[in-house]
Amino acid sequence: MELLLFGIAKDIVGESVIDLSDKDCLPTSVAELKKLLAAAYPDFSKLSSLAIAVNSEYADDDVVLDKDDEIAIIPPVSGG
Amino acid sequence: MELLLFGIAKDIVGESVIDLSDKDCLPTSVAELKKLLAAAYPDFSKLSSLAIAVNSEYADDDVVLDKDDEIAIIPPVSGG
Amino acid sequence: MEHIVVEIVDEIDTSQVFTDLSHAHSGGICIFVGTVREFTQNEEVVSLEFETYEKMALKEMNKIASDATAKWNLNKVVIRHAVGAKQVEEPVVIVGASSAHRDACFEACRYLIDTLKETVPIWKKEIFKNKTVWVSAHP
Amino acid sequence: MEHIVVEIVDEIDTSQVFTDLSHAHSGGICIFVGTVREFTQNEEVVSLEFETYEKMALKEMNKIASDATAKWNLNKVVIRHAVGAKQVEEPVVIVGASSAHRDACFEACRYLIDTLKETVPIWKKEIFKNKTVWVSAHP
Repeated sequence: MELLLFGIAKDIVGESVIDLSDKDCLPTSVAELKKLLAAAYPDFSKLSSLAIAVNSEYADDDVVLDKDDEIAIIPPVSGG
Repeated sequence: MELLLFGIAKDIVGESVIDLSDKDCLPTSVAELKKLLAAAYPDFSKLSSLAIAVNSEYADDDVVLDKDDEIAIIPPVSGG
Repeated sequence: MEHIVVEIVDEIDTSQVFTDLSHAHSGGICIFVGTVREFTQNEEVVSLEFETYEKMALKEMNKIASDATAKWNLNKVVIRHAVGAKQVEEPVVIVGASSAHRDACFEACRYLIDTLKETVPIWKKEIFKNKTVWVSAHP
Repeated sequence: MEHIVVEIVDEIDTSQVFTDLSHAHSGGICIFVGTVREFTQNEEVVSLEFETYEKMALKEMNKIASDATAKWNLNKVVIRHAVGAKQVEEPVVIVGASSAHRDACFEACRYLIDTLKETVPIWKKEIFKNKTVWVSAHP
């Protein structure tokens, strides 16, 4: 399971990808992943919002995660 | 005193300019000019609207006409 | 007003309008282009023909542009109308505004085209296969 | 939908959009261009830098374009966003719609840019003389 990072999320973590494959227990839902991220990177809580995309679609907290999913952390967007 | 004609007004009259200089009594106001036109060209009364411009500005009925004014008949506009 | 461009032209060059409206203090540019439609009320249009009372049209276009800069905080305004024969898909009018934020340029752009259609002495003749019609002439 | 153009590009060619939106059944084309402003809250911007999650951005842009064609009667829709470094006055985004009558293209164009700013995963970094800021990141 890999997490893609963009914008300020990439700056907070200092990487553009986080590899979770070697973790003992992978998050099984978006909610669990968010909790894990909040614990590991307190600066995420300072952002205006934080969304998760699963297979390049916005995903609600109850979406179930599979180890082959493409998961991305979406900090507040600011296109245009 | 010359009247400039455009669009359907030109088609109704069959000319792009009407020369009134040889008339005995020239219209002294926009209202008088409109009466004169209505009498001479009944088809003007069938138009959605008919405005008069004096020196290239829309002119109300009470605007006074001078023999040196540039006067134009403005049928319904349809630019754009 | 140095930042107002008002023109009657034979052909509209659509690529020019961005240069006209570009401004270092603008974050948004809104442009409207009026083009010739192939059908009017289900009748096939062969072409359109525009004529104008140019001196007065330019005065009225300048008034509209000035009024827009008074109503909204705009950096640049363009109003350009074509005359002569125009074929299907050809541009006949282009109006636009640029501003710091997008609300102003959207509202101003709509105002420019709506007011132009009401007040500027330009006349459009629709040429169909079997007849020609001066648009809006009759009720 | 064959009449939807959705792209992420390095440079926006503003002259292309009229060709993209031209349509024989359209009487109106409305276009919005977002450009780099020199000042943000009175601070001088040196440049902007855009990055995107491209695969997802294209999906979201396609959704917005499809939603617009469902809401309004549109003949063509364009959404094109640039990425990379952009200087003052450069275009960063262009959206537009063409329709038979102007109400639809104006409303759709506004919808396209408003929704793009809310949902499309693109991030803008403002580069000032002494700092850089990810726009909207913090409350």
